[in-house]
Amino acid sequence: MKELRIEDLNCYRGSHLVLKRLNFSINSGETLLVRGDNGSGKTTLLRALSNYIRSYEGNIYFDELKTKEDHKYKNKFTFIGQKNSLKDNLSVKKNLKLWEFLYNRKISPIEILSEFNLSQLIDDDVSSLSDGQRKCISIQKLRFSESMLWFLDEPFVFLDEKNSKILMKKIENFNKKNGIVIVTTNIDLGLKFQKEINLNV
Amino acid sequence: MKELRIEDLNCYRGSHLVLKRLNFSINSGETLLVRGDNGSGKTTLLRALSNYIRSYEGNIYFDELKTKEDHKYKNKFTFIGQKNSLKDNLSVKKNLKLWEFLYNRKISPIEILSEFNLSQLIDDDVSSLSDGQRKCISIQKLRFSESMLWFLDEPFVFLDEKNSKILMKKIENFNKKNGIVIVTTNIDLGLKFQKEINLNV
Amino acid sequence: MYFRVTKNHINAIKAANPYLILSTVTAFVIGLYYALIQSPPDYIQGDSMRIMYIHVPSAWFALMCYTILAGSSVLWFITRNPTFNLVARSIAQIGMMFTVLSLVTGSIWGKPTWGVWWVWDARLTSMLLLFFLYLAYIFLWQAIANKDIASKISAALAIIGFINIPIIKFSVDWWNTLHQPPSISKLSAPSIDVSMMLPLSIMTLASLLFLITVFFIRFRIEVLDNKILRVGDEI
Amino acid sequence: MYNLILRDLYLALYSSANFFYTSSFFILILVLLPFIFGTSIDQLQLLFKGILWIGLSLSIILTMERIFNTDYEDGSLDIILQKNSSLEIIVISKYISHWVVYCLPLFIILPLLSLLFYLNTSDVFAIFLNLLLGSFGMIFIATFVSALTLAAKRTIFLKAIIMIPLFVPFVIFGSGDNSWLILLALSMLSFVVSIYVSTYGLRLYGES
Amino acid sequence: MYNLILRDLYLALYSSANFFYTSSFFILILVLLPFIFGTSIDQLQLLFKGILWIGLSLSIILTMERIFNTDYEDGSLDIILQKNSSLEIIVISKYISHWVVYCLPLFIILPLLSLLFYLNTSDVFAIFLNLLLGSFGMIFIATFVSALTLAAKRTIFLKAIIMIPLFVPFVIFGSGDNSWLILLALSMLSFVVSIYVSTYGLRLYGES
Ligand code: HEM
Ligand SMILES: Nc1ncnc2c1ncn2[C@@H]1O[C@H](COP(=O)(O)OP(=O)(O)OP(=O)(O)O)[C@@H](O)[C@H]1O
Ligand SMILES: Nc1ncnc2c1ncn2[C@@H]1O[C@H](COP(=O)(O)OP(=O)(O)OP(=O)(O)O)[C@@H](O)[C@H]1O
Ligand SMILES: [Mg+2]
Ligand SMILES: [Mg+2]
Repeated sequence: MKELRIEDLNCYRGSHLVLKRLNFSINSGETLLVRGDNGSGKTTLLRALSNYIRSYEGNIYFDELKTKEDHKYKNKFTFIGQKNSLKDNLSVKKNLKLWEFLYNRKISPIEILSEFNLSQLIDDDVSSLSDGQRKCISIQKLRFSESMLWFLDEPFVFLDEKNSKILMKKIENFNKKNGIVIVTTNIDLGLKFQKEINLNV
Repeated sequence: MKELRIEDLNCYRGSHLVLKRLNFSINSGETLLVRGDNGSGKTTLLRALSNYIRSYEGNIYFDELKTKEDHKYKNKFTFIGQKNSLKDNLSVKKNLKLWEFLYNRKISPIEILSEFNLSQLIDDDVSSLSDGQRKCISIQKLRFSESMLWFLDEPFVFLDEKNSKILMKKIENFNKKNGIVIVTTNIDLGLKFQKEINLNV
Repeated sequence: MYFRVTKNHINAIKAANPYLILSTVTAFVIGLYYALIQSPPDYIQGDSMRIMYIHVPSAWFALMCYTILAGSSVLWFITRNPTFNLVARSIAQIGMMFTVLSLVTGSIWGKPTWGVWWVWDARLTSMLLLFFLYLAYIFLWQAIANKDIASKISAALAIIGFINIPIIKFSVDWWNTLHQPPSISKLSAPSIDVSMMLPLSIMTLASLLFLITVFFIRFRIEVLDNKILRVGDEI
Repeated sequence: MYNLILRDLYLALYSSANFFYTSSFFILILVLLPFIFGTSIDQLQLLFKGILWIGLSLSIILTMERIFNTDYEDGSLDIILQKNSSLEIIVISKYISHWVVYCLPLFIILPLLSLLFYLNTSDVFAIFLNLLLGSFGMIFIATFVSALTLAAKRTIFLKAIIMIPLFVPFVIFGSGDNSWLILLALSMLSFVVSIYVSTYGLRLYGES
Repeated sequence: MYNLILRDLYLALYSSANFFYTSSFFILILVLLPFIFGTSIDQLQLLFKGILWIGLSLSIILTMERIFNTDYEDGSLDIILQKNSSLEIIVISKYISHWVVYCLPLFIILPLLSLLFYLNTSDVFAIFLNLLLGSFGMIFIATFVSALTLAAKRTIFLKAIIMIPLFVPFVIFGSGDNSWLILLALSMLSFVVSIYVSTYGLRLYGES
């Protein structure tokens, strides 16, 4: 049983205090839904959890270790944000090849694409994909790292109902394997997760 | 009473027939919701309506004129897509100034920003805004052109509940002034509009 | 705890401002009187050498400002006291101005003495590079939106750029160039006539006063812009 | 048209590409010369012209992405296409604004630079005229290549292959003497080609 | 580390024009030299070395956006930072891949070019050694400037202004004779500065 715990987190962006005395914790197998209006700091929170932002006050513990100090923490999470790490002028296949190098892990492109039924796009340029198709591929970065934490920043944006269901299924399966997921959203998706916090005051 | 009418529209993207014998029409004061899965051609449809894509088969009429041939059609519509026409490294104010030049029309920045309660961001760089804040500003391009047609490609994406309501209000007001709106979406937003089509087969 | 700028400091700076301006102007008037009217023309260079009284002080202060800039950047990295950062930023513009002044007066002087406006020798070129370093420092700070990061990064640049200063200072000794070797700033006996020494000293003092005046004005603006005063100390 | 030009100038002024940067770039390139080739005056005069041409071509190549690509990437190009009555006007205002931003600074500091490199007035005038005419032509070429590559993706190599050979005649004739007539002809030719090809590229872009 | 290097090479192979682009540009410039500067052999040999140095500096300046910026813009940099155990390793592999892509070609075509300019083997070797050591140092500098300016967007010229003064020592000693020891020292110095400053820049980037 592992726990991700945030204690009294204060986080500034520029001169502006975005996260204010935030406290919560989640356990293995749970999903936390972070709600909040535009600009309430959802993305900021996930980036702090992912160690990209390190100038926060307060503490973040995972498995009773401070994430800022734990050198192995890098391999324990995957962050999927709005930037989709795809090179527009390359084909989907070549982009997946680049990911293989980045993550140092080989996965067949077909296996990755078929999950969202995108296999026919394998030779297309990324620039010619629709927004939703790009988002689906971006989400598949999850396949490349074997982490216990998923930080998903508005992952349902651009996805249609079918693909949203596929993603929901992925999250549930991950939870069953004791994975911890944090999902942000700014609208009511009608989805039920184990825990929920709201960043609005 | 003006009418936007699509007759037997076929549209290819690459070698792939995306829109297939599409027919519909809308009248002044109405809003059409275009639904469809990822890659079903919603964006393609709006870009064809906006004359960016011109190689389609079939006809698009507005006010009984073929849009492809009507030189004045340019000034009759506004298209808001996913690209938000903002320069990341400039402040919001400077970006609005650029829009003034582009649209050849002066509107006070405060007036534009206050609609979505963003006035305090006026001097911030666009790169430091949150996704939702950027989207709100992008939507305000609607203020710059006095058109009778609004083509909105997934405008609710990234908006929180409050801002979605503001946008809905804008659409309703525009309808009341006889404006025609086409909105695309890939999920069920729970919103009610006068007309709806689905691009899935 | 480190030294903090307070409301009192700012008010003191503000109060001192008119006096500083007054003394700067006075010093310049006296200095220019000696430089242009009182002192004799040089027996080789004639009247053209009078430009020295502007050239030499501005060259010195151009180098000094960069030294302060780099020095306070180092101190800022060590102590994290934001005051040093503000000092660095306030001094940069003045330093750039002195650099431009010494380049311009130097090349005006070069025309009668060397016959050309510019020679590509080490000192002159490295002075030009100094100008670009100032420029880069100022632009870099403006180009980065997050001012916190902007300060750190431009401080790093200022420190790296400091390599240029010894190059400028010693270029005349290291390379055989056209430019005058030090004759005044040699610590032992200055090899220069007293009749020139006097106006030069006054002009140097005047330039220093000018530097201080502008520095305090800029410093005050930077402090107010950056809200580093403690709560309750706002003006 | 004025609006579009004003907008580009405003953009250039406030984003990275302003007058200062461009002129500093040229000065800096030239500053390297004496270090490399020594300070002999004859030598420097000889090099001056050639390096100006190399500098000009590079700065145009360096910045051609900005003619249409940045506007394309953030969607501003859609608005530009929609709000202007003809593609020719768009292309011409891009010529003007791009030239003003990236070439004009060179011409403003040219007198200063030629002082630094000991040139006399008549030489400077000849160089000035050649560079001026050449810069027009090179901007025309850069614009149409930029427009073409908007439409056809994955043409980076193509872009390289097209651009460089087309710049060569300008550099060769430009660094010769008394060649302003040839440069004028070349520029006019490239204007005709460019206006045609650029509008063609912009028309295709919508489809891509 | 190998992975990161391989990835950059793969990316360069399939997407980046600049490999082809810059090297062909400089071949062309060198080939054009006689046209630009006249044809006396002595003259040309003298110019050859200098132009190589200018070419090298410009091609590094021209391509430095690609060291970190493109990866930053599409979010790949996040992954790179996450998946590598230390920032030093990231920086070092960037040195290597960038050098292979943008400098190596110059050294491959160098023998051919020197044939064209009638240089003898020992001269070529001296030039080669100087250029090699200099190119290392210049890559180190470009990398740290690139890392420092990550937070500042679209600033090609700003970067040029920062970098060229730092390139000057390389160019001075590089175009002199028997100066490989100095160049070696300079490169080592810039390595130390660069590794420190680049990691600092990368660490700051997350905050911006
Ligand atoms: C653009 C051209 C010039 C530049 C950039 C320049 C730069 C400098 C610099 C940086 C210094 C300060 C050196 C130090 O403190 O050690 C200096 C001092 C001086 N310069 Fe120039 N200079 C230029 C032209 C000239 C000319 C044409 C002359 C007269 C022939 C001249 C005469 C002097 C003298 C006498 C000093 C004082 C040296 C001393 O005693 O320290 N300079 N110049
Ligand atoms: N780099 C930055 N510099 C300064 N302020 C920033 C920066 N990034 C974000 N902000 C500010 O911090 C606040 C929170 O931003 P964040 O992106 O975390 O919001 P969010 O909850 O993800 O919003 P959205 O629902 O719109 O995505 C916003 O007000 C934003 O303007
Ligand atoms: N430039 C292009 N070249 C070739 N094919 C394209 C191009 N643009 C889009 N397509 C293809 O056309 C189809 C429709 O794309 P479109 O962007 O219209 O979808 P959409 O309905 O807007 O989807 P989404 O909900 O994901 O935004 C997709 O399968 C896409 O791959
Ligand atoms: Mg967000
Ligand atoms: Mg779409």
